[in-house]
Amino acid sequence: TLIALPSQVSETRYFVSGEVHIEPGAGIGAGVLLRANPGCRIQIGRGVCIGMGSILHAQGGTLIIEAGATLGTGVLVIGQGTIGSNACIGSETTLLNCSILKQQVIPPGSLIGDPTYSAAANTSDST
Amino acid sequence: TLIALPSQVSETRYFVSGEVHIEPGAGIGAGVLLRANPGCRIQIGRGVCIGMGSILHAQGGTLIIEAGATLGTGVLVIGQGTIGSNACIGSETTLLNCSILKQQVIPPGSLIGDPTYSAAANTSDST
Amino acid sequence: MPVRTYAAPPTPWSRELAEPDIDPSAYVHSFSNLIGDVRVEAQVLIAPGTSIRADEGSPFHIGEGSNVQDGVVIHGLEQGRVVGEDGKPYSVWIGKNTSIAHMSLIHGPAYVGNNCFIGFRSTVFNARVGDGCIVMLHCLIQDVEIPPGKYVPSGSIITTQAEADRLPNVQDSDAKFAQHVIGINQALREGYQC
Repeated sequence: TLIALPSQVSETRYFVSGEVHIEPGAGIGAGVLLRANPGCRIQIGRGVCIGMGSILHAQGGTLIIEAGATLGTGVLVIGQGTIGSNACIGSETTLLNCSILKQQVIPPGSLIGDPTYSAAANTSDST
Repeated sequence: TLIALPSQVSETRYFVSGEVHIEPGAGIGAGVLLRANPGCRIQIGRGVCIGMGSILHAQGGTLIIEAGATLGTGVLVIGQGTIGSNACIGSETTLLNCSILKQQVIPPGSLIGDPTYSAAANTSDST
Repeated sequence: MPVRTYAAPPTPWSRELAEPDIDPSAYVHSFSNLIGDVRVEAQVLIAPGTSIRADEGSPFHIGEGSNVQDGVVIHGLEQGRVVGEDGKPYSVWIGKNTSIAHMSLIHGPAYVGNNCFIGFRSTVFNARVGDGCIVMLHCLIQDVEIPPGKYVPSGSIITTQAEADRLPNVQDSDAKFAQHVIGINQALREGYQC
């Protein structure tokens, strides 16, 4: 027998602050924080999946997460930029004011978009 | 002001059949099907996030999704195996009787665990 | 008895749809969506999470002993028909003892013969797959006719007849994998019915 359950496990909560648009069918993990500064915006597309404990903080513009993108656990996205459709961002990654191409895969623990951080250390294993 | 929302937006439901254990804080997307054959089991860990339309079908053993793993939209996991904690599985990927390491990132649209499938075509971009 | 839902939104072409015609020995899971003129023969298994909608192209035929697994979508264009084994036009014809595996898409006009295996997440659209073919995983079969007994490796994109004609024949070892999946599902059907 098959049981239908509401897709709202009661303990699973995330938090939203400011102008945040979430399209239907997005899956937002427990403890996720979506925060848009005044005048900024966060746009979460269809079928996006955001792992638990991730933080998206729009600063200085719009953060767009396109349809089907998957963000692992504990991802930090700060500033403005676009994560392309079906991209896959490994857990514990930090994205700072940057964009990620469609279908792109970012290894776990990456630091991307920090101008002070060595690109060599970062991109060597980033696809 | 911060608003707390239950994970997984709107009208959504997912479906469970057979022996399926889901730990608190997991977010299961709309239309997800979690199905364990008789004698098999599915174990979903804490804070796991599973994108909409994904299908997990345990056959011949146990499927374990460890804590914090994130599965994108439309992922198919079939057979037995373990998806390690904080792994990130890109959308529309198929995993067949295989295990995924902790923290590992699998590109969207991958096919993994098919013994007849060319490893070269597959793994070149799968780490 | 399984419950069938008719959840498609009313559209100009769906108001007077025929009811599915399901053999009493077939097993149609309650969490599947069958609408329109779908003919389901004896001993067929329709798994949960399937969507079989004969609301544009129709009719569909699913032959004796075949199974349609979780998350499969069967649909058809309004235009275009294939000729079934009975000589009549169909939007989608699926023969006997054929297995349509998880998440595949059979989009009419489409013909899939007897004793075929269509692997996980593969697509058959505007095509004809002959008897005894094995289409592995993540394939696209479009605008071609695949002769009987051919093997389509995982990840293949077969969209020209020249490619279809070059396909190898099914070997015993190829059949093993497909058999394994089919075997599982026969056990499953027994599970469902208890």
